[in-house]
Amino acid sequence: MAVAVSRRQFLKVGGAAAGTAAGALLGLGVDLRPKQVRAQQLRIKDAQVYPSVCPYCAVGCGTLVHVVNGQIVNIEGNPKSPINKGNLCPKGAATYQLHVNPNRLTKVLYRKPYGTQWEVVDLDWAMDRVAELVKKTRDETFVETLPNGKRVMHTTAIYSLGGATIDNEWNHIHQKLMRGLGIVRIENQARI
Amino acid sequence: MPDSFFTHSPEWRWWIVFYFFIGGIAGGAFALSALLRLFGQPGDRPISRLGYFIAFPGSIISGLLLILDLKRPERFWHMLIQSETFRPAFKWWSPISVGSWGLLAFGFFSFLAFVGALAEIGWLPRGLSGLIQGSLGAVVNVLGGVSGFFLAGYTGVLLSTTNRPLWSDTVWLGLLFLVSGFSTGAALLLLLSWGRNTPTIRWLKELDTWTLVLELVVLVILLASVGTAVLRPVLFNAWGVLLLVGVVLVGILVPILLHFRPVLGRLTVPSAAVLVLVGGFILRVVMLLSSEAV
Amino acid sequence: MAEPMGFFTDTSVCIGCKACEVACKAWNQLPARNGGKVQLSGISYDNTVSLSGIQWRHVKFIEDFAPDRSTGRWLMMSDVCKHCVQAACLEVCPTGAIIRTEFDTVVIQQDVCNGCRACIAACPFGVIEINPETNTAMKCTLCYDRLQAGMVPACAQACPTHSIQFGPISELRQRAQERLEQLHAAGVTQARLYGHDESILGGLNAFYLLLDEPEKYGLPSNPQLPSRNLAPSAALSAAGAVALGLLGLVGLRKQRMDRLAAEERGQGEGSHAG
Amino acid sequence: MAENHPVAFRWVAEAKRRGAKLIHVDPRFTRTSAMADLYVPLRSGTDIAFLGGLIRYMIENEKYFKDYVVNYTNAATIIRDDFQDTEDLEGVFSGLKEAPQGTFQKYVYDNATWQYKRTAAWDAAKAREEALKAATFAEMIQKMVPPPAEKDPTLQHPRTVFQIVRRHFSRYTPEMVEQICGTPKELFLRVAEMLAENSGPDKTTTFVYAMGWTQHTYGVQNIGCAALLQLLLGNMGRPGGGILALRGHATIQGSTDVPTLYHSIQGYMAHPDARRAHDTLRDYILTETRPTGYWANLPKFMVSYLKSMYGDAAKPENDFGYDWHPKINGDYSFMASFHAMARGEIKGAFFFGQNPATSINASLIRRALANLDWMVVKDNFEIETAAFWYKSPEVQSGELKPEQIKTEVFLFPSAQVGEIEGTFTNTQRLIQFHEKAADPPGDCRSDTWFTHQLALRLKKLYADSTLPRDEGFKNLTWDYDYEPGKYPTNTRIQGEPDVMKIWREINGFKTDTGELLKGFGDLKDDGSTTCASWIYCGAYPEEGKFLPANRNPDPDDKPGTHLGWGYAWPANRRILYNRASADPNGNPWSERKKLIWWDAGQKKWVGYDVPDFPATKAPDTPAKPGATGLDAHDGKSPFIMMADGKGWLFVPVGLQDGPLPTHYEPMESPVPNLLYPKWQNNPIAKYYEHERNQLATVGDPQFPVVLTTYRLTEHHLAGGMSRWLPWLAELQPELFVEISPELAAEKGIKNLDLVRISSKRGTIVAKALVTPRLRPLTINGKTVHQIGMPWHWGFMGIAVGDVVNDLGAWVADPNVQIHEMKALLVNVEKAQ
Repeated sequence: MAVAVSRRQFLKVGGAAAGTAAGALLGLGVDLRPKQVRAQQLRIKDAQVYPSVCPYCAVGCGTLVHVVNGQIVNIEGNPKSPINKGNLCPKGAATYQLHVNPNRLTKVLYRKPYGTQWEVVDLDWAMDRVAELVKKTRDETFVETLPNGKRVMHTTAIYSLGGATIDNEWNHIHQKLMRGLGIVRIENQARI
Repeated sequence: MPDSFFTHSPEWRWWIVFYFFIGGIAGGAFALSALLRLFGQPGDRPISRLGYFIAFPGSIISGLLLILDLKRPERFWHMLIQSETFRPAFKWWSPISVGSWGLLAFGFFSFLAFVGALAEIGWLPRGLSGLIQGSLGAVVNVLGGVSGFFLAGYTGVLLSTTNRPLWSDTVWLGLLFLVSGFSTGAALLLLLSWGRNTPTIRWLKELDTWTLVLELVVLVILLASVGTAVLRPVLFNAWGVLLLVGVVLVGILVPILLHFRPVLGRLTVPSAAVLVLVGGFILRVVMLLSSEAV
Repeated sequence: MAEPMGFFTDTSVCIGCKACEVACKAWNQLPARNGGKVQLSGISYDNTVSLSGIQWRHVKFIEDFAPDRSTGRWLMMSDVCKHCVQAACLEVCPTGAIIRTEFDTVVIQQDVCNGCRACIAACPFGVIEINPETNTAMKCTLCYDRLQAGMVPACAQACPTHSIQFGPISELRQRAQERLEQLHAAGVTQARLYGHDESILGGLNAFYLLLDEPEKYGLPSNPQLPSRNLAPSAALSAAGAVALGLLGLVGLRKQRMDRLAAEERGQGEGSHAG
Repeated sequence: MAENHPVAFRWVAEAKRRGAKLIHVDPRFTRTSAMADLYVPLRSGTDIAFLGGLIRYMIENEKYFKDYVVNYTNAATIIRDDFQDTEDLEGVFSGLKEAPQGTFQKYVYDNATWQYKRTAAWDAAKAREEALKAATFAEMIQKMVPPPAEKDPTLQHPRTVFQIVRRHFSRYTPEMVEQICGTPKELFLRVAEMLAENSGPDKTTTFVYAMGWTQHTYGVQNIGCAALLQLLLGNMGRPGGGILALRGHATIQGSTDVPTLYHSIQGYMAHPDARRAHDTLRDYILTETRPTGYWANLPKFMVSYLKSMYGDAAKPENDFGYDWHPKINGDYSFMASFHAMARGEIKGAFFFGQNPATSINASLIRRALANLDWMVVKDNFEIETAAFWYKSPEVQSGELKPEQIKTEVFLFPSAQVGEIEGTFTNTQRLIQFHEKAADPPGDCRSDTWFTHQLALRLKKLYADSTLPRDEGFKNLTWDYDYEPGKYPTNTRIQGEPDVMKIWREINGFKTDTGELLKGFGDLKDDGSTTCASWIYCGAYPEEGKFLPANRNPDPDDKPGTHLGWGYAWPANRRILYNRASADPNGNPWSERKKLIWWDAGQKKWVGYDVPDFPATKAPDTPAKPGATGLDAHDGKSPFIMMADGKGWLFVPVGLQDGPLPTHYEPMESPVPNLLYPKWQNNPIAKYYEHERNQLATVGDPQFPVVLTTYRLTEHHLAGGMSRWLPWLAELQPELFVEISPELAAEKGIKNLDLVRISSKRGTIVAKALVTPRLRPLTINGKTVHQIGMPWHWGFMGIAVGDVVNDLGAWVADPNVQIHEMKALLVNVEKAQ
């Protein structure tokens, strides 16, 4: 408060000291009216807050996701996190647009063999179809033993790629499903 | 680098160029009419009426141009009335604020004068001619004349009261625009009274010539006051050429020459008037857009 | 009235990550230029190019290398509205849209601004521009809404290296002085503060530690208020108006003299007809 | 670091404010360089020469941390007499032999001669035979314990590791460093001096690296070389020390721990492999278990893992289902798999949040995709991989036609982090839980939902099979559905699995009572425990207590290890091998650098971190001769995972390409190998032969410029999470190539000109960014130009540009099959 007063005093002194007519005018030209206070609506005032983690690099910055009426309205750094203390990089700061983005897909797209365009298909149908294809390819290419007699119980004709951006829980059940089926070409970003 | 080069352009472009030009003419024309009314002869009246007929539409067009230039034209009234409290908004140290009131005032007086002029020629009840005659007329003319001068000149002051290149690097722009407004106002009056040769016309011609001389002097002082550090990036280019050819040569020197050497016969006066108007327009163009281009 | 608050931007630790730019846009829901589809500027790593109505934080990149690379610096600076104590924009705003808040910051009220752009021309730092979505003048609000809720502005919260520091001005000035002394002691003699005291526009509530001349960072060395020109400019115009009036009067007087002279000569031809 | 991990750099900035010195070694002057006290340029791909020079400097000038080196490393250990170093064989180690078929290599090493010299004769093959007869796994391991290694604590014996290291690096003089790396000698020496000054009892130095070190055909050796240097300087296991990997994906660590990688199963156990002695569970255990050190517990980890796979069907009598578990039989890594796909050997593929259509030698990858019968892409946006069949450059140029591509393509929209609950493991091994904030829109689903639903469908499809080969899958436990009545009610999404049930399986529990395990110490090898991932065991020690969701940071003042924030594997230890933070007697090396220490009163290790050491094992505990596990180590052996408890300067097992790092040139190099002219490249580097995968020759005049690739702060990887975001797209909107003013002048290129960059594999176009931040280097008297390109772009999204990885080659490090995008040869010319 003391500072505020002294700053305004400075202006008065500055105005008077200028001396010349122009200087006096200049001093008066500065708005000396009392500062205005205007209530601002904080858009996350009534939001629910969910602690989260930034999905980009492996630093693991803590974030806070603000939700109003079931919609994500803001994502920012979590000041409590000892990793980032509320800081984010530009990617982390843009996480909101990863969620709320007109370019985002919301339907399953399907392209027939030799097709020339995407079709929107039903999620359940697509899941059933993928399961069928996995079974078909696995059954056609499964190897129990190698010519040298070694038991391998695998297929190398199906390839699964990805995982470094996806939850540990997924990595676990996915590699389990793949290995359970004998699918051994399992890879993710760690190698590239 | 001069300090004015770290700023952003307000993008005051063609709407504003036309506003400054037309406002200048309207203000100048009214001021001339007021002079004729207050200090002239009854014989000066037709020309002064012409001035009123120019001034009022000019003020309307000016207002429209100004509103059109706003990014939120529907909020033009925020210039005059505080939108939160509905009290008048007036900041004497803000040229736009003062200018808005000035334009409003000018519009008001030029409207009165316009009505008075219509009454004088019989299009409206004769009684209304009192608006430009007698003591009421004197009041209208004094206040309207002052606001006309204001309208012609504040536009330059407005530009100087910024931090933009060229504009804020001189304090002579207001004067320049004022003089130019006066000369273009006179030129338009001359143009519209083409073919007549009355003492009023001769007075106008004379006045316009000296105003042009004054304009040239002010322009030179202005450029000198700006300094080469600013002039180099702003005017040492096509804009500068346009200023020299369009304003100094075409808009000032040739009309002055024509005044002393009426080589075009009957066409001399209107030609000179047209050139002055063209020069006045180019002056606004160069002064606004050369800075905008930085 | 709360204590004056502001930013101290220490460019010596700015890593040019642009987190401030995005955090600002995210919080204030500002759009990307042309939906993000823009061209490479070719100005180092700066592709947002300048502050604007939709760019309230802008990181500048200055590559400063000797041709033989014997010396080389890559200067970075996160620019923002200076929230001047003597604010040019506030001064010229005709509608009262621009206000000074209880935090001594300068805010444009979006429901008042009518887009006249006087503030744009007035700002000595090129901070303000029209936001093409709202058609009103916009700039940093120093997160007025967050301040009122006791939160840190979005950019300062995001900044990973404490280049952008937020706090009470008095405290920031002290911190800046200490940092300056630390840098001077470490031999960084070029380091200087900008806007930390009253010498620039009564003090900038967003002030800087720079590692070179202000001009190198695109900052005016001696920014001033536009009103410095108001009085002289208005006075000259008024004088001009008087002069023109007198010129007219002289003409009229001459005319009258001429007419009287003519009448004296007894030549009554009316020249006033029409 | 400031470029790609700005928030991690926060702590570097903090350290700098407290007086720390920052050195940045990089071919390019980056945003990190801008913050550094010393920027050191070098030619891309010459890091081992540089680090080797530092190692030589530390040894020759006696700047190494003697107490640490003698006690905590294998410096004193004596190596077998028949070991031959690169100094003896002009660039290779003993054991080099022709590679067998199908390894994509010319040579491989046999590491027999790299072993420790034992104090008594030992026949491993015979021991194995004996072990196979043992009744229990513990007995088996017992029989595999070798006699102790010979040592010379004075380090004088010429075959001690220390003397071998000294001799190995004797060629790496500052002059040699200057000639190979192009780094001025004075600058190099300043780095050496600063490192030496900032290491020791009172100070530590840390090394931070990312892909600049890993993406080379000797990537692992780059890291190994830094480890060697750090061990010499005594900077491992101590606060402020270590080697920090800046990893690029939110849970790239987790997806390596819980591995969606072909070569390993949970917790860094080798994948059962038909090429190795893994025929039965006992074979596997004998082959993979290190009898001394903590890895002696591998049988417990493995059996508990098999129990997590096959549940009650996994019994001692069926080797816990080991025979159902698939085995690998080759290199199935990223490049090898696309090589197979290019040959038409792969029919179906899944791509989860990964975008191979912009990856290494991307044109070849996109052509390979057209060989698939079907592919599933799961992503947030329509990424290049999903759109390859109509939008790729090959389709644009008419080489591929959609009507001729048979691939059936599915593009499933994904839920994003705020729309799912789950955990990520960050680069510090810290597992953190993120909550679900809102439902995803439309048909967007979590990947967990996808895999769970796919598994349920497959289970149904195979339910009636009686084929023996389907038996394993039928026995695969799959119990992730919420218990009745427990499904969340505030969501419209149905069919999500219960994340906590997944964690039950990962953490493990007692098979009889179902009680959650408190830590990996509870694991058994008799089938009484089940645990998918031994290293994650203890993260969920009891119902209602899920440690990755812990959010209790330390107060501002101390101690700063934040043990209450998230959960770091193993056992919530924040610094690995932290026993080394105390001296051999258990006291902190210095007050400044204390972390854990021996409290003689309490008779246990105490401090700020969870000790990475048996909690009550005193420093003066002697090693038990012939014992297995940690009993084989004395109380002064911090490196508990290593067989001898020591940090390995010399690496007898685990590395394919030599026990010590050696400088070789990248597969594409403008200059010959000055160090060992006979061996230009890593002799056992991988090369995946294909007509579209040709390499430039050494000093190829057609491709004279070195290209290094990198990432920018403003984008993420191939752009799948950034190029579609307007806020990020506008920050770096277009592909560019960074060119020095010198090269630009030579080629007549101006800033923003379009430039054509071509390698032996492909040609792309980019805008020129002419910048003094790049500089030509003088390499052995020859001027070598380096250019840099960020590789984020592709042909989809808001910010589009050519795919830089089109220029890349399928060559790989032999240990981990990482590629070499950091040093390629290209040509640069103006495009118009």
